[in-house]
Amino acid sequence: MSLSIQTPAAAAPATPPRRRAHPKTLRFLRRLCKERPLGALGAMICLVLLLTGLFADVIAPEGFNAINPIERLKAPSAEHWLGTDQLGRDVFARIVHGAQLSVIVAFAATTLSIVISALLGILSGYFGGRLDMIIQRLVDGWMCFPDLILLIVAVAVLGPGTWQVILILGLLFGISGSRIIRGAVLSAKQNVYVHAAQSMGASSPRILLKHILPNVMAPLIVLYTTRLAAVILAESGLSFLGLGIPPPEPSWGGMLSLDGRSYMFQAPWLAIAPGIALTVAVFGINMFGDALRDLLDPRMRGGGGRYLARVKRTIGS
Amino acid sequence: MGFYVLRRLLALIPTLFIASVIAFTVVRLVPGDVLDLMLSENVYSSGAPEDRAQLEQALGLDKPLYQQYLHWAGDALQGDLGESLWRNTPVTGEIAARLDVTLELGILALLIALAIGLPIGIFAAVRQETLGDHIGRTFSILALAMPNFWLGTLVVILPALWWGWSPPNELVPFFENPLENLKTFLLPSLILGTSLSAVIMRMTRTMMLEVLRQDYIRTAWAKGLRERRVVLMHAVKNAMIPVITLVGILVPILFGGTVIIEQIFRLPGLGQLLLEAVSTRDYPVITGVFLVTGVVVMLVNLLVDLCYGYLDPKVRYDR
Amino acid sequence: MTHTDSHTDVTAPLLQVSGLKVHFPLRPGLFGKPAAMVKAVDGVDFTVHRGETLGLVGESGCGKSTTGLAVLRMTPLTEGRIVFDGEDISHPDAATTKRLRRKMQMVYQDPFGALNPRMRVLDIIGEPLRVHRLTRTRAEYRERVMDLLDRVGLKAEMADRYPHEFSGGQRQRIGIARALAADPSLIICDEPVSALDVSIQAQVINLLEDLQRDLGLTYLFVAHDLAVVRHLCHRIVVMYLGRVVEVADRERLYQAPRHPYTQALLGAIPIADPDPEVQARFNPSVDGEVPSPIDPPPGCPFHPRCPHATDLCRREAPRPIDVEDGHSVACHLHDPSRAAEMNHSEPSYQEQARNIA
Amino acid sequence: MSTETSTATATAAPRTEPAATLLRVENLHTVFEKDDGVVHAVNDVSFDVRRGEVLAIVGESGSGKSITAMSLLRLIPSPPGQIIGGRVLFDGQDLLDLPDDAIRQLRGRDISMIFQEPMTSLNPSLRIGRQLAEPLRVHGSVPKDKVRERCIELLRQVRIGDPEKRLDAYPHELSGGMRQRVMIAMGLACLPRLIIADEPTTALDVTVQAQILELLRDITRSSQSSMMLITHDLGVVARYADRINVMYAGRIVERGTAHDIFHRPRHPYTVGLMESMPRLNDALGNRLTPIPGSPPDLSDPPSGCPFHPRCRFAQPRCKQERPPLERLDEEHWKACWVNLDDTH
Amino acid sequence: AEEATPQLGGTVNISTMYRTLDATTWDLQNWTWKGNHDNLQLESLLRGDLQYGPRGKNENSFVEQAYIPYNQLEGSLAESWEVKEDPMRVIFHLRKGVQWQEVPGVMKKRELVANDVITSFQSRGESPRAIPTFWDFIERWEAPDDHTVIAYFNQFHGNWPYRIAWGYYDGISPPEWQNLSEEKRADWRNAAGTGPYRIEKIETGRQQVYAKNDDYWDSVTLNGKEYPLPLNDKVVYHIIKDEASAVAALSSGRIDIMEAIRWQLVDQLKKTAPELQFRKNLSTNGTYIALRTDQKPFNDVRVRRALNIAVDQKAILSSLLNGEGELLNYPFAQRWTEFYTPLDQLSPEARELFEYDPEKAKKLLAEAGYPKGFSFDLQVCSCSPYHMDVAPMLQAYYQQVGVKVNIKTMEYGAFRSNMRGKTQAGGYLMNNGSGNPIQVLRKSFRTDQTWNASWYSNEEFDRKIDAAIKEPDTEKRNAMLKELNDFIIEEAVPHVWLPTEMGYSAWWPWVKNYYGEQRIGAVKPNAIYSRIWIDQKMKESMGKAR
Ligand SMILES: Nc1ncnc2c1ncn2[C@@H]1O[C@H](COP(=O)(O)OP(=O)(O)OP(=O)(O)O)[C@@H](O)[C@H]1O
Ligand SMILES: Nc1ncnc2c1ncn2[C@@H]1O[C@H](COP(=O)(O)OP(=O)(O)OP(=O)(O)O)[C@@H](O)[C@H]1O
Ligand SMILES: [Mg+2]
Ligand SMILES: [Mg+2]
Repeated sequence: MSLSIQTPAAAAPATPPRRRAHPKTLRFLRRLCKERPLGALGAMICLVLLLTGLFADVIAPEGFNAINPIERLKAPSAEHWLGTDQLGRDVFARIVHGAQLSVIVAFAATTLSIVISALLGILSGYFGGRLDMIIQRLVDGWMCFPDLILLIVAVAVLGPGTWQVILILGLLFGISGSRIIRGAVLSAKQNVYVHAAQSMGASSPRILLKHILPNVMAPLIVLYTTRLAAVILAESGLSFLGLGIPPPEPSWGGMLSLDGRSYMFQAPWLAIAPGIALTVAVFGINMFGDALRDLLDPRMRGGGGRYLARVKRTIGS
Repeated sequence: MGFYVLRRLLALIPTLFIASVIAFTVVRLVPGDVLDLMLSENVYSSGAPEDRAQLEQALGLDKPLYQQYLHWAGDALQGDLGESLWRNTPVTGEIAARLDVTLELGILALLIALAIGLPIGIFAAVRQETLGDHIGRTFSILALAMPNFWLGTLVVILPALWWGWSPPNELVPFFENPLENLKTFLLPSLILGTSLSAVIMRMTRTMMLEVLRQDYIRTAWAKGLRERRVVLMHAVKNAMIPVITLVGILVPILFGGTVIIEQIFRLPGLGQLLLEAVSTRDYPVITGVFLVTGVVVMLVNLLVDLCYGYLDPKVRYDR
Repeated sequence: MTHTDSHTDVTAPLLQVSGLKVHFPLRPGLFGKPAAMVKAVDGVDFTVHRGETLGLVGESGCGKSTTGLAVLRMTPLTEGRIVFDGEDISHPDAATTKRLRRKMQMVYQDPFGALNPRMRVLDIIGEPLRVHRLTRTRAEYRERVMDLLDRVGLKAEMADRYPHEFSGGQRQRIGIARALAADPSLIICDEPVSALDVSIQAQVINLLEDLQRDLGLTYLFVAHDLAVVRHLCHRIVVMYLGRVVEVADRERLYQAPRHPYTQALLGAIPIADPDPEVQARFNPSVDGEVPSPIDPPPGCPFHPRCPHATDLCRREAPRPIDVEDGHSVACHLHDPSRAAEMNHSEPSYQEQARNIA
Repeated sequence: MSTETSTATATAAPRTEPAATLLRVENLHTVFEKDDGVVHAVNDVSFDVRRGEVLAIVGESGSGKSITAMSLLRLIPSPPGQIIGGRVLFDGQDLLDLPDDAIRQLRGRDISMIFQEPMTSLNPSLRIGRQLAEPLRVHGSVPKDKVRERCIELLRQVRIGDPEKRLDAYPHELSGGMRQRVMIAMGLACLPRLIIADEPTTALDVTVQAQILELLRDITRSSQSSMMLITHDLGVVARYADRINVMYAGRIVERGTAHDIFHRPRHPYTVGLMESMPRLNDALGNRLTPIPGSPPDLSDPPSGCPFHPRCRFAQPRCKQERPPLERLDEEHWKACWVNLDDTH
Repeated sequence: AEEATPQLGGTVNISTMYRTLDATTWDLQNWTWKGNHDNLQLESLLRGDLQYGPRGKNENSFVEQAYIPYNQLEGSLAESWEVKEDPMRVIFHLRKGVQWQEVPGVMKKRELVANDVITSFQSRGESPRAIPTFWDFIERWEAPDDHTVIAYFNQFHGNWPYRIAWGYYDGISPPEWQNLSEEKRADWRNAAGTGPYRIEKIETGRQQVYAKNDDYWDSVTLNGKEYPLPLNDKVVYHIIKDEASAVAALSSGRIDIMEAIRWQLVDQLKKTAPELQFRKNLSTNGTYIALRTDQKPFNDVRVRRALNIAVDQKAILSSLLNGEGELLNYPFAQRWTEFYTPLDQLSPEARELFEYDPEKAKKLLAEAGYPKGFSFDLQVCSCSPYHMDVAPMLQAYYQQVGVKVNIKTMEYGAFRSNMRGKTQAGGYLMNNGSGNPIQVLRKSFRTDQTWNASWYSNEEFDRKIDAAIKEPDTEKRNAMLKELNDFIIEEAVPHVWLPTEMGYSAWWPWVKNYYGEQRIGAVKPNAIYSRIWIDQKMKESMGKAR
């Protein structure tokens, strides 16, 4: 090679040293704890929820449907931490297994919705043109209708049931979420390196996979977490209207709105326990989602823009 | 501006068309045929096919779906949404009688949501990562996490248990006695508004953070403005644009919320009409409610777009 | 296929652009009819010879990048003809496009945006190899990339790093290496050094020069820094508001700019020497703002800012006139057939040219 | 970074002509806390601005020019930024010690700032007139009924045609050059004693840039105020600055009159800058002489002289010890262990 | 009799047993039963005599849906009636001086005449939505004079009083109304009748307001003094979808009477509002799983028996229902003392069905060829809390005998329209109103009836029920019906019988001259409501007047 430059790269120390002190995830966790303590709390809650869901059978081995009419409607005690319900089932066990169901429903429905969102969003945003026009008009038409109203009708079509609820919530949130993904794709498309890839003749699948998708990951993750919470809430709303997951499966929404309200006076714990579980879970997921958004969104980096500039002095005063 | 509105209205036509097709067909896909239901209401019927056919014809459900749609769409364009299958009353009238309740509930809830969400959101952004911020956000997310129906039930049942109080029987029209009317609507709209406020608060906070980071805010500080003025004069207006968009998005959610809140607070709104119509498979009513909510949502979004013009001078109407 | 024998003819220009127009619809209207058009490029002709660097200068927004993109066939033409290596590529079919994507490459202005932050340098530089399946084995691929890294003065061990670990100048080198990967004959450089500091800029300019010398590359070099252009380009096209106003080789353009706009540009370049007598040459002779390409003024696009503008200029757009061999100007001042209609006796360009020299 | 050495430079600060000094910055140190370390954006910087002069700060991108300027008015975004040391004496008052309200009153009235990006530095949703009037109103510099009049006058001063109409325009309706002129008008509104112009023309074309800078210089000259001109364009500096501070990696490495810097640069970095610049009067066909390497990472700056990894004159000592900013003659200062003569 | 002097006027706020439902229609030509409860302006020819209820002889609680013993009927629009043979006919002597309410735009006030009654029946029978065969036993109507109406039968029908004189479809509407267009008939503003109330305002989803009819013919004697009816000015039905809200409204005194309260809520209500008066009634429904007798595995009666035996009904009653219910209330209701066969009088085979014996159940299943059990779907309506609760219990019981139950919850519309639909599952957990002896046997067990959710079909049964209906002799007919009921329980076993729930109604003590009656036969509660007066002072003194 006959390059006559004095190998500027030889000035190695000047190039930013590679920081591999911590793996990315660990660094991220540290930031989460330091910068978003509430988000860390949310992450903890999510983790507990997830573990509870995974190990429900270990935590509450008697199962959610151990009917024992003699022990019915017992107030919380050492034996039944959260009391028993009208069929004598242990409320704690039902909450734990309810977590499992919530986790399944929430993750399945959200995953489905995200897949739909990503598919529609990417198709619409990346290819644009007439396809985009058509998809967007359809999404427009769809989005005119209040979610819950569509849900009511949709459940009426498919009938209540775990898979139906998953399918419906997934579809419903998927379509509206596609807007967000489309927006992200549109802005990712603006990246010069996408242009570069196009100009060197890269195929669309390659560009989508290598250049666009990674950019859409952050909004996808954020969408995912917020949708998780929304799905759990939506299921409880459906349960309230009698369209949720059928018994004896212990969905929190169902426990809260059916058993809880039926025996509101006789056994308030029937409503309080799932109510708190539901609220805490949704709260935690939301908090975590918020923190994720803040941390994943590059524009959010570096704190706020408060030009208050109170001088904090460590030296010189 | 007039031309712009007209153009936007014209642009709504395809959306409206798609929405109406969805509203019309989805509803009719619901299993649990209205005919079976009607026949089953009657303990004397024998379910003979002739009887069924006769009823089907009487209800006008025997034609192919597209013909039914065309017929319905033709009438709908003239403001006639058909008649309830059960009651034979005009759907338009049924909806008109209920719309005001839902609208009032929705508008109040939205106002409350804005009244709560905006200040807290602005505050939380300006004092990012302070105690106030944490409390504000915790509150808002808690409000979001609490199921509406649960809060509503507590609010209805506890005062009754403790003080023997419950929401009044009479629903006084607003223009007759605004105070009494507001008394009835206050609690439900407060509950609905609180959960919405969380969304607004978060959006406001995010947008404010974004705006506060903008160069022109730095300019404002550099001019020697007070914090109040920087925030209120320079930041808020710019942060409002996406928040307004959010309001457009919230309207459907609001409608969903009213379904539940109306039930708990005995408010005869569209949500109740819809629930009842769904459970009795009263297709024209379901379609009508669907369509009306859809149109309201579309109009609100149009309104939102028009608001941009005020907030964002870059949006010009005259081109 | 319109392959002519000319592609073997090394004296024939590599690229010929004639009558190029690129208009963008501004906000599509309700029924698909655009409400207005941005006339980003509105009639541009030039040729690029093999092995030379053609500079494309002009104010921001005058259509330089769009011209580059049109040549690269990344934006549809509204009108005009582009001939590359003897082949008309105005409306290429899929196969031609595929071939073009190898033969022409682009280097971008923004060294931070042009590299996918989530890909390793190895994969960034190797992407054209992958796309065009130019290497067969992994080892060969890696070797090729190492070669390229070496060629642009980066070290082999950097291949496994991510872009954020590099400085702006190094990133620009990565971008150049990527452009070289598919062995192109034309590289379109869209302001490759504008975002860099003078200290880094010089590194990249030297690199580009070296590469041209070693590999016989042809550059279409888009820039607005006239000092850089003068250093690097053999011939220069000056654009204003979507049109070419002057084309000349660099000696002539800097010695004796003919178009009032070129003169103004040269006069407004701040001179890095505080001496009063040097500063006296500084002569920003025009006032006013660049008009918008949505609503360009009638006649000569420069007339609202031109100190010599006449009624004719306001009325009629000038055609390019060859004032010397290889030096053409689109200005009524230099059109002998229009001299009568121009009531200015003496154009001041000579005087200014002297100042600058 | 070590701050002990800062005392040395502080004592070396010029004590001459105190009356002529409008602003004195001593050992300013501003950092940004990031998740992977602390960025010393401004590291122990001292300089002064005299009445009526144009002081330039040059240096490559990221060398801390803007942060220095913003630190003066305490406009550092916080978090993550923080001024952790130094004094900023304006008329003898330490701006860093002033209560919030006092510094607020100073901003825009005594010291005004014109920012880098004309496109984004104006509030897009407020009319020009409103924004222009704001400093006048908050500082009460002009009676209320005269505000509009003064705004028109200001716009006229920056040569915006049809100023009455423009007052009602929104920023997006103006071109970049006009916006920048509005920014300048805003900066001039209260007749400040110090104008800090932070790369006022980087986003503009040379033709427009020339218009604006000429204007700015004329105005400051006629109003006898001082200007801090921040840029990395040496051409601009050569034309407009009286004295120049050269910054590298958050520090001032050389200071002198324009003539000193351009004709007798004494710091290798300054020399490198001069050499790497293509000039219109270079002989054609010459190669440029770039500074090798790339700028340092401010969160992990090199030991000793921050420039030593790229310096062709570097000696072993440069690696270990950081050179203080030393006076060469009356106005010429440099921070380098190596003695370069005119011919280097 | 011990009541204080009635205070006339005032409003009665009621949450009826249909509190969640709006009137389905105001047009009785549509033949929906739900309209009736709401049509306080309508009356029929006969009605139950309240004196047999709790305010008098206390022989009838007057909560039944469609059953009034013949001897407890009294005249309403007809002052008296005679049943004559050869030809078989019923002669109604109409009351004189009964006035139609004036309805602007529809009719002027005028006296009710015999032809009005006839046209009312005829136009209803000609409606496109009429129920085929319902009035087939009537050959013709005749009006010899203005105050006599004769119904000629072509054949005796055991349920004739219900079908023409006091049932769901017998409200007499004026010809002026009948002649209106369908759309106008649907409008409540046009509703016309002779009843004690006229419709003042309908707000669907919220309330129905009925105002006093000043020209009403009936009166009541209290403390020896005669008062024209109604005693109150207004009756307001409150439509309350949410149970919690309804209970809140009751305990705050915004509602005076709540006709349907689940037993679960009663304890708390007694605590919150100790002054409330309660009345407990066995529900008028039977609860059961209809098993599809037309399909495997339930086409084998042994399987159906096994499924009965496998459930511990007594345990369900004592635990889930907290003892608030009764075993065996269907097909015949326990209240029909002259028809009902108590459990202990049934055959041992029948009694066995109510004894929990999982071993026996397994044996039976094995005999029927299902030693390893089987699985079936159980459709449940999400609208019933009891069913939603009992379903998991049933699932648990059946699991013990090796039968797997998949619970399929459905929303009301889907559930109802599924009954005898293509997708009806093997098990269909339902409530069914018992109606009256003839009706319940026919609708639930006769071949091809809509409400025959177990698809039971037995030619002999069909023949016998038809014969029973036509049997003019009351004694004989009753015996035949009783036999059919026992046959269904003992031998047919198309259902898994489940305990029937108790229900409560409650009212505040200021609601006077009210004894918790809910309906006089097929709804038509106007006779009950019009006799209520509100003790305003008492209400005030209790702090509930607003
Ligand atoms: N895709 C597009 N749609 C609409 N207008 C466009 C598009 N691309 C470019 N333009 C407009 O065309 C004009 C020319 O743009 P172009 O990018 O070619 O200018 P340029 O000379 O490269 O400017 P710069 O020096 O700022 O890069 C500009 O006014 C620009 O706004
Ligand atoms: N908000 C911030 N967070 C973290 N680091 C910052 C922030 N703002 C500035 N910096 C760092 O401070 C250093 C100095 O920045 P500054 O803006 O002063 O540079 P500059 O000399 O003005 O450069 P330019 O010529 O590009 O404007 C940079 O290295 C930058 O990375
Ligand atoms: Mg460009
Ligand atoms: Mg800067």
